[in-house]
Formats: sequence, structure tokens, C-alpha cells
Amino acid sequence: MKRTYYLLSVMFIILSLFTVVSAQNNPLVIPGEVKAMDTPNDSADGYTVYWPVSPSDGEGVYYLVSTSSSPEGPFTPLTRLDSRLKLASENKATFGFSSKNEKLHYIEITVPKDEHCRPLIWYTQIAISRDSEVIPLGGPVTAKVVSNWFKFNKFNNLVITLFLFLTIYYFIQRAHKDPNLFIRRIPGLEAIEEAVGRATEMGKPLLYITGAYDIDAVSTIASVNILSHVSKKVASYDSRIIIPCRFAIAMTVCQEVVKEAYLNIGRPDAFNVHDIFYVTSDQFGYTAAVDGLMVREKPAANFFLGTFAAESIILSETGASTGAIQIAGTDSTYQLPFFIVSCDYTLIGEELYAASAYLSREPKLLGSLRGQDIGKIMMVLVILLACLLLTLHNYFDFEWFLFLKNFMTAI
Amino acid sequence: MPLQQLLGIWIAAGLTLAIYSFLYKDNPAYKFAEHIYVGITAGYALCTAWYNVIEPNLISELLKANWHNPFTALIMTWTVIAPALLGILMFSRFFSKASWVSRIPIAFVIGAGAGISVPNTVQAYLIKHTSATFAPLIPKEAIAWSNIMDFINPLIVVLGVISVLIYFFFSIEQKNGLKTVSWIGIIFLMIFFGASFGYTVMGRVSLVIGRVRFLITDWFPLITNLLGLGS
Amino acid sequence: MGIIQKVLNVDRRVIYLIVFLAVAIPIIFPLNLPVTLTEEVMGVYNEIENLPEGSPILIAVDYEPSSSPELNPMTRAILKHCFKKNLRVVTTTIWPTDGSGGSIADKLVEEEARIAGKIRGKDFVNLGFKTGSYAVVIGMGEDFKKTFPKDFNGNVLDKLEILNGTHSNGNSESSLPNAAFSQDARAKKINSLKDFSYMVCIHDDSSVFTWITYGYERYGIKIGTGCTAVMAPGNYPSLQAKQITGIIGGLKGASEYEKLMNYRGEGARGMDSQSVIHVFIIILIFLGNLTYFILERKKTVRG
Amino acid sequence: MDFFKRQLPTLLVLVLGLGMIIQYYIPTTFSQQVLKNVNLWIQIIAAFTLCIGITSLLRTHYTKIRLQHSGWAYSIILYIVFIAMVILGFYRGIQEGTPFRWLFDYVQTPLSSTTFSLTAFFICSAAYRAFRARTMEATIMLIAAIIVMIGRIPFGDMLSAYLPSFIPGFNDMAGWIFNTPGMAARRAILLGISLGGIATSLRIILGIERSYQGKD
Repeated sequence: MKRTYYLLSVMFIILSLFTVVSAQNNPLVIPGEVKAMDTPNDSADGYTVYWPVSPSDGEGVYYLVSTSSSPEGPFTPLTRLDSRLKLASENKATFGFSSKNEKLHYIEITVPKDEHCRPLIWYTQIAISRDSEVIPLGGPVTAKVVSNWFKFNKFNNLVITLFLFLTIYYFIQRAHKDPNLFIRRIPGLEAIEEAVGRATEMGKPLLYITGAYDIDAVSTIASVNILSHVSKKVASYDSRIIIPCRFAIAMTVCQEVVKEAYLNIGRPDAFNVHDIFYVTSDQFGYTAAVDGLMVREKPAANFFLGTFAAESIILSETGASTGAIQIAGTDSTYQLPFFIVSCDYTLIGEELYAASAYLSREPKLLGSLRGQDIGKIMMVLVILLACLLLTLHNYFDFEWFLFLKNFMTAI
Repeated sequence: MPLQQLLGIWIAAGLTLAIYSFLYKDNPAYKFAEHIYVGITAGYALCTAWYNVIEPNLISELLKANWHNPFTALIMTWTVIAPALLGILMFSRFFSKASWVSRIPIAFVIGAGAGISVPNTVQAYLIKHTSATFAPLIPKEAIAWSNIMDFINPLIVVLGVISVLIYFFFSIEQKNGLKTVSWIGIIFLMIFFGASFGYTVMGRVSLVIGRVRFLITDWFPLITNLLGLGS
Repeated sequence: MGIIQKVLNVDRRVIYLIVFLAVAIPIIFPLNLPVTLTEEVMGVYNEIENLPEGSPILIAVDYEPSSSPELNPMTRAILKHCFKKNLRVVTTTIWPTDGSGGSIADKLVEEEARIAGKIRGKDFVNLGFKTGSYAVVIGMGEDFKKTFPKDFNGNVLDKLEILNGTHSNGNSESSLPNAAFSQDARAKKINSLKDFSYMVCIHDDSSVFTWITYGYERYGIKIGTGCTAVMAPGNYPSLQAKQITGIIGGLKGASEYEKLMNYRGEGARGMDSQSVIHVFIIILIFLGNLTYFILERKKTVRG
Repeated sequence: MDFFKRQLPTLLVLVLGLGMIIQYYIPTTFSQQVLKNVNLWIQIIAAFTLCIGITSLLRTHYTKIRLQHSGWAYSIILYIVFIAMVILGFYRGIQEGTPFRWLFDYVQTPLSSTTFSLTAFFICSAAYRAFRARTMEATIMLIAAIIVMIGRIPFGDMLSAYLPSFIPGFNDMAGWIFNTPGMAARRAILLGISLGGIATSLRIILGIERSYQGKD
């Protein structure tokens, strides 16, 4: 990193000195050939024009870009590029990681379309200029614009997604054969039984909140999965669970889940659909209503599981003031400190997603936890290996020492 | 001041105080404000769902189509008719016998949500944050004392990320060396929680400042005017 | 024992009352505490400061009315800066799920423009709010005017000077070949997110990640962020990963920006209340721990 | 029948889940169109479902009024406000300058700002009640919180000016705690969450986790 800065600044100083000296006497140096290629990873939007840097590049030197529908012109000006900027090395999605890209300029040209949405043939002319001096760089260029079928810049994403999917799937399958997996204790989840028991003893209801997002968020689905276990306990203890909802789809899903729990226990008559109700989608309107509910119903236990925003501390402190046992779990990192301070148990981040596997003890789900752990081990190894390679790269200037860093770079 | 604004400020001030009264204890004023709040936001949600979603995306699309030729009109508008049908399937919730039908639109929402989230999560979190952690373990050349933290900080980050990740291991018993590493992870977590808590205070106090400023600069002058104390 | 016990079990309502007074008193009697500048805020300021005159800048006012006491001061300061630099200011709102629908942005930009003497449609435009979060960002990246055919007040966007740029005609081109290009920033048409020189996302929720994932990752728009103090730590990883250029965090950030713009506004004044409350909480924590330890010690002595 | 009740939803989840994952890697116009439409569809389904939610809300309060449960008068207020909002919204629109906006500006906005501001009061009481140095971990959290709180106010800046800055980079302690150890922990939490989210998504897509479906 340091070295690149150093190199760049030296380059910059040399270049600017060069231009200061050359500004008066030396003519503009025309760099090599201008080329064009279809812009990869897009849907027939346009093409990319690139050309080598010129020794004249520096302050006051610009590249003028003009476009036209015909190679003869007339060309209309599109934009003016500072010759010190727009190096191909900035656009890794198109040019990759080669160090040669620092010697290329580029510009992406968006091509207009005809009435059938087909791209027109479109010409681009590049010229180098300083003050009133303008020299075109060869003739106009064009490239065939095609719709690409794969985002090669997301190749690393695909590999990682596939790896995770296969690993997790493999461990799910393996769990069938060997169901006795070790899982470390998660205290927050063991407290669920205690909370339901206490509510039953006190003859008070439980309150369950699935978070700030509708059911299309994975955190809400994770929360609903935990609800399915909690409600089974509730049904078997003959306690009562209240679920105020912020989203209607989530409400219908919660109703299904709790109903199933009562069916499983064999007491469908005890299920009261009106305990699972919609309040309002407004963040604080909902919070105000749930606060009121807490101080009036005085639930014996509160569950806050899912994604939460600023309402976390309002809900959990009001809950604490009513003396309820509180179990929270969230993937919203900013809200974790508040839950930790004012709740009895807090599931941190990933524990929320692990909870349904932990509670159900179902081999398939436990297997997926194993898969997650392998994912984490891989991440640790990747980080360590990449750090090692970067260190080596400091001493031996092989480009392939950077392959892991390049592979893990989002472009 | 126009009457509606005058009235508005009085109502807003009253509701502000009603909500704050909850800090003392639950009381009729709070209950009043709470029920107004729920009612108004529910009405707001319904109206905005209509004006922002249904009207521009469904109704106007349907009206745009040329229904003299129903077949082509259907083909043109199927992308909005289909979700409307899925939405209508949700109404099967009102009939307990048929309520399972609502599983189809729910499955649509859940399936799409899960699918969209995977590659985006990999991109925005896994790839981004893993690669941002990479750092050389030994500096290339001797570094000046004043820049020493530039070198040490990334290493602290590496240690923190790895130890917290290890703390999250579920299926491996944490003993001996692993226990020490995960303890370091806990320390990092606690530092983060404390720092995050400390930083948040400021934002929350800003909100009280906003309300107090409203009461003092907008509402108090009205009271003094009313009492004839204003200049 | 009695006093300590009392302090330990102090009614939470006493704390609430002190909090309220601690906020109210400095608002009535300002303390004028000094403001120091941080790198994070400079990261946004410098980017805007270095833009050539006439550059298009996008300001995403992605917060709900409930966050406006914290975020309005910084939005004002940034708008003042943009107008002072004669930038072309485009405001939009993609986030509030149940919020203002673009009216916060409209009020602020209108007020600041009036002070700076700027004209709607020529120097600034408010696009208003559109639902769909990331779909809107993608839409803006693909075809700006199709996504927002009209602005907040119903003007057809295609006709507005601000988006089409002050394009010089052919005559000037022939006399001075460079002229058609030299006004580059001012002449630049806005057809896509790519055409903006910079954007500032002011947010109270995770909308910045939508802008980063779709605006920055796909269309390469440079982003600066302003956010509530609580969101600020969440933006640091993005800052470190160079996805964003700077962070203006809460009132503190706003007070710094106000200092850079040479005035003491709501941000700086709010910081007075902040200071009092922060000190109060620290005293509370000390007091709580002190009484707790005295009690613990007494217990062990007796035991 | 069982096919429609069980297999069809599971199949739909599988097809859509995998479809949307594949969509991410394809840049064609068609693929973009699919993403746009799916998002639109979710919005439209949610808008329809909102009616079910509102019905649920109104029914709850109707029952309260009918049975004259305690506080039933408040439910009448809820009804009045709700109906007023809907009628005004549909009759005069929701733009700036309408009565709908007026209600939003002078009723809903102060209510939400005030409720939001309650957080400050609760944070103070939580800090007093729960920030006790009981264990070493709790002490570290407490110290980090105090350092950051001092560091973020002008008072902290004054203080740090007097502190010797012999260790470079430590003139902004609060900033350092955030940017370095704090960020490391948050980054790791986020990495864990993404793994958990991906695993949960996979279990849902493959139909291994179906508790959200309920039973007949």
C-alpha cells in the first residue's frame, strides 16, 4: 500500500516536472493506439475505449472524448478527462488486476438504442489537448456491443456462495448418519424454558416480538423459527403468548406457527388467534402501543428476537421496569449493547440464526451449524493466509502473492 | 400566524407532553396519545400503500392497457395482474378452511427474500469485510515512531476479527488454547458494545434537544402571547 | 447505609427529570463550548470543496422526521456549502418507509436556496421520494429520468436546466475547440448516477448500504455519509474499505461542519446540551458503581 | 390437494430462491427486469396483506368497544382518527398542503419524534442501573463506554489537548476504540451474521426449515 503511494507520488512528481518543463517547448506526445471493446458484465449498455498513457500527461493536459453515429462525424463533445486520472487500474471489473493497467486510460461509452432497444453503432473519437492545441489520437473507434451472460466480476462471489452452499449441504447430509453433534451451550436459549415456566406459575402472559422487518428478511424468518419452539412450550404449559405484529404477512405466518404448536400438543381449542394481532407498521407507533401493552398486561417474560432499530432500548427498559424476564436476540449490531444492558439474556448476532437448530436438536439443522463453523474456519484461514502472502509480497515482488487479496476484492 | 399552524403547534405540544408523561407512569393522557398514534399511523400506512404502490403500479398500469383487445391487454399487464392475484390469495386468511391458500403468496415472498439476500450478503459482508481485514504482518521497512499505529492497528483488527469469529464457534468445544482465543474475542466484543453505547448517547440526546427546542421556541411564545405577557 | 441504599435505589423518574433539565437549561442559556475538527468530517468537506463549479451533486436525505433534530443541522450545513460552491444540487429520498415522502429535503433545500439566492430547476431540484429502495438506485443508475419523470413539485424533469446542463452551442466550438469541453462540469448532462461528481447520503437507517451496494458498487458514484450518531460506528468499516470518503456523525459532526462553514448553528448549540448530559451519565455510572461497591464491601465485612 | 397445501409452496420457495440467486450473476436486461418485477410483486402482495393487518387491528378494538373492556373509549378515539386519516387521504390526496399532511405534520410527526426521544431517558436509567463493574468483562465494557462518551464531547477534546501524545495515534482515544478494536468486533459479528443468514436461507430454500409454513 505504502509502496504504491510512494511510487504514485514519485510518478506524479516526475510527470508534473516533465509537463512544467515541456509545457513551453515540447509538442504533445501522442500515445499508442486507441482501442475499443465491449464493456464486460453489462447488458448491451455500451463499450469501453482504452489507450496507453502519454508521456505528456500532466496538469493542463486533457483527453477530449466525442461521439458520433457515423465515422465521418460530426462528432459531439461528450466529456473531457484529466490526463492524470481515469487509469484502467481503477476499473478492476473490466481490466483485472494486472499492474500494466496503470499505463492505460479508459472511458466507458454508453451507446444509444433504437426503438427495438438494440444498441446503435456508435463511434468515439479521442483527442489529446493542451491549451488551444488539440491532436486527435488516430481515427474514431467502435466496438460491437453485446449483452453479456455472466458477471465475471462476481465470479468470486459465485465461488464463495457455492462453497458455502455445498459445505452446509454436505454437513446437513452427514448429520443424518451421525446425529450426535456437540453444540456449545447458549445460555439465552436455555432460559426460554425457565421464562415460560415462570409465566405459567405467575399466571401471566408472554410477549414475543419478531423485529422490525417483514417476513422477507431472513432475520424475521429466524425469529419465527424460534417462535415455533417457544409456542410449543407455551402450548404444553398451558400458558398464553401475545404477539403484536408490525407487518401483516409476518402476522399471518406467526398465526400459522402458533396454531401448529397448539395442534401438535393436541389442544387446538386453546389457540386464540386474536392474541397475534397487527398493531401498525410505524416504528414508534408500534413501540408506543407495545409499551402500553407491557405496563398494562405486565407479561412475565418478553422475547425480542429479530432485527431491531432504535426502539430496542424503549422496549427493553419498559420491560425491565415491569419486572419481566427478558430474552433478546438480534443481528442489528448497534442495538446489541442496549439489549445486553437491559435484558437478562441476549443472543449475539449469529446465535439468533443458530437458535432454531439449537432448540430443535434436529440433526439436519445441527448439521447446518457445523457447516457454518466450517465457513468460519475457512474465513480465519483465508485471513491468515492472505496476511502471510501480503507479508511475503513486501519482500518478494511476485504478483501472484496478491492472488488471494485480489480474489477477495469486491469489484 | 395562520390558525391551522397555531392549532397544530398546540396539538403537537400537547401530544409531546402526553408521551413524556409516560415516563412518570401510565396514565390517561398517554393512553389517549398512544391510541391516536396507532390510529393515525394505520391510516397513513393504508393511504401510502395505495398512493405509492397500488395506484402507480397496478391501477394506472391496468388503465393504460387497451382493453378493447382483452387478450393482448392481458399479456401486456400480466406482470401486475399476477401479483394482484397473489395478493388476493392472502384474503383466504379470512376463511379458516381455505387459509392454507395464503401459503402460496407467503412462499413467494419468503423464497424471493431468501434468494435475493444470499449473493448480496456474500458481496456486501463476506467479501468486503474479509478483504478489508487483510494486512501485512511485518512491515516492509523500518517505520517511523509517529506512524507506528498505522502498522499496529490493522494487526489488532486481524486479531479481533479472528478471535471473535472463534468465539462464535458452535460445534467445537472451547477449551485450552481455543478458550483463551475466544476470551480475547469476548474482550473485543465488550469494547465494541461499550463504545457503541457511549457513541449512541449523543444521537439520542439530540432527539430530546429537538423536542425541547420545539417546546421552547415554538410553543412557549404562544403561551406568553396568550397570557398577554408577550411584547 | 441509609443514604447509600437510597442512592442505589433512586427512583428512575428522578433521573428522567435531571435528563430533561440538563437538556433544557443549555438551550436557554448557551455555553458556547469550543468545537474541534475530525478527519471523518473533513473527508466529506474536502470532497465538496474540491469539486469544480457547476458539478452535479446528489444529496440523499434518507431520514424520517423523527431524526430531523439530529440530522437537519448537518443537511443545512452541507447545502450551504454546495450553494456557496455553486454546485448543481439534486436532492432525493429513497428510504423513509413511513416518513415524510421527500418533504424534509424540500423544506431544507428551499430555505437554504432562498438564503443563497438560488433558483429551483436551475441550481437545485428536489426529486422527492420513491419506494423500492435499491430498485430506485438501480433505476437511477440505468435511466435517471425514467425513474424520476417528475420532480417533487410535479415539474417534468427532462425540461429542467439543471439536468441538461448549460450546453454551449456549436459556435463557440468552432472558435475555440477546447471551449465545448472546458465548461465540462457545468455542461455535463445528468442521465445516470454515474454523471454525479459526488453524493452525500444523510441517513438514520441502513440506506447508506443500499447506496454503497448499488450506487457505488454498480455505478461507481463517490459517496460521503452523514448520519445519526448511533449509525456512525456502523459506517467505519465502509470508510476503512474506502467505499465512502467520510462520515459526519450526529450533532458533533454537524457542529464541525458548521465551524468549517464559519457559523454556529443548531449543531454547535446542541453540543452544549450534549456535553452536559454526557458528563451527567458518567457521574451516574460512577455513582452507581461507588454505592454498589460500598454495599458489596459492607456485605463481605458482615459476612 | 396435499400437493397444493405442502409441495407447491415448498417448490415455489425452491424455484424462486435459486432463481433469484442465479439472477444476481446474469447482467442481461431480462435478468434486471426479473429482479425489478419480483420486488414490485413483493410490494404489491404486502400492500394487499396490509388490509388483513388493518382488519385485525380494527377487530381487536371493535371487540373492546363491544364488550366495553377497560379503556374502550380509547378504542373509539383510535377508530375516529383512523377513519379521518383514510377519508382525508382518499378524498383530498396526500400531497403537501392537504389536511392529510397537516395531520401528519402536527400529530404523527411530534408523536414519533417524542417517542423516539424517550430513548435518551431510558439510556440514562439503563446506564445507572446496569453498568456495574461486576465482572472483568463488564468493567471493560463500562470503561470503553466512558472513554467514548468523554471523547465525543468538546470537553474530551479539551482534555486530550493536555494529555501527552507520546504514543502516536492516541490523541483521539474514542476514535481509536471505534475504528480499531470496536470495528474488528463488529466486523466479525457481521461475518458471523452473514454465515448464519446464508445457512438459514439455504435451509429455507431447500425446504429443510419449514416451520414458517404451519400445518393444516
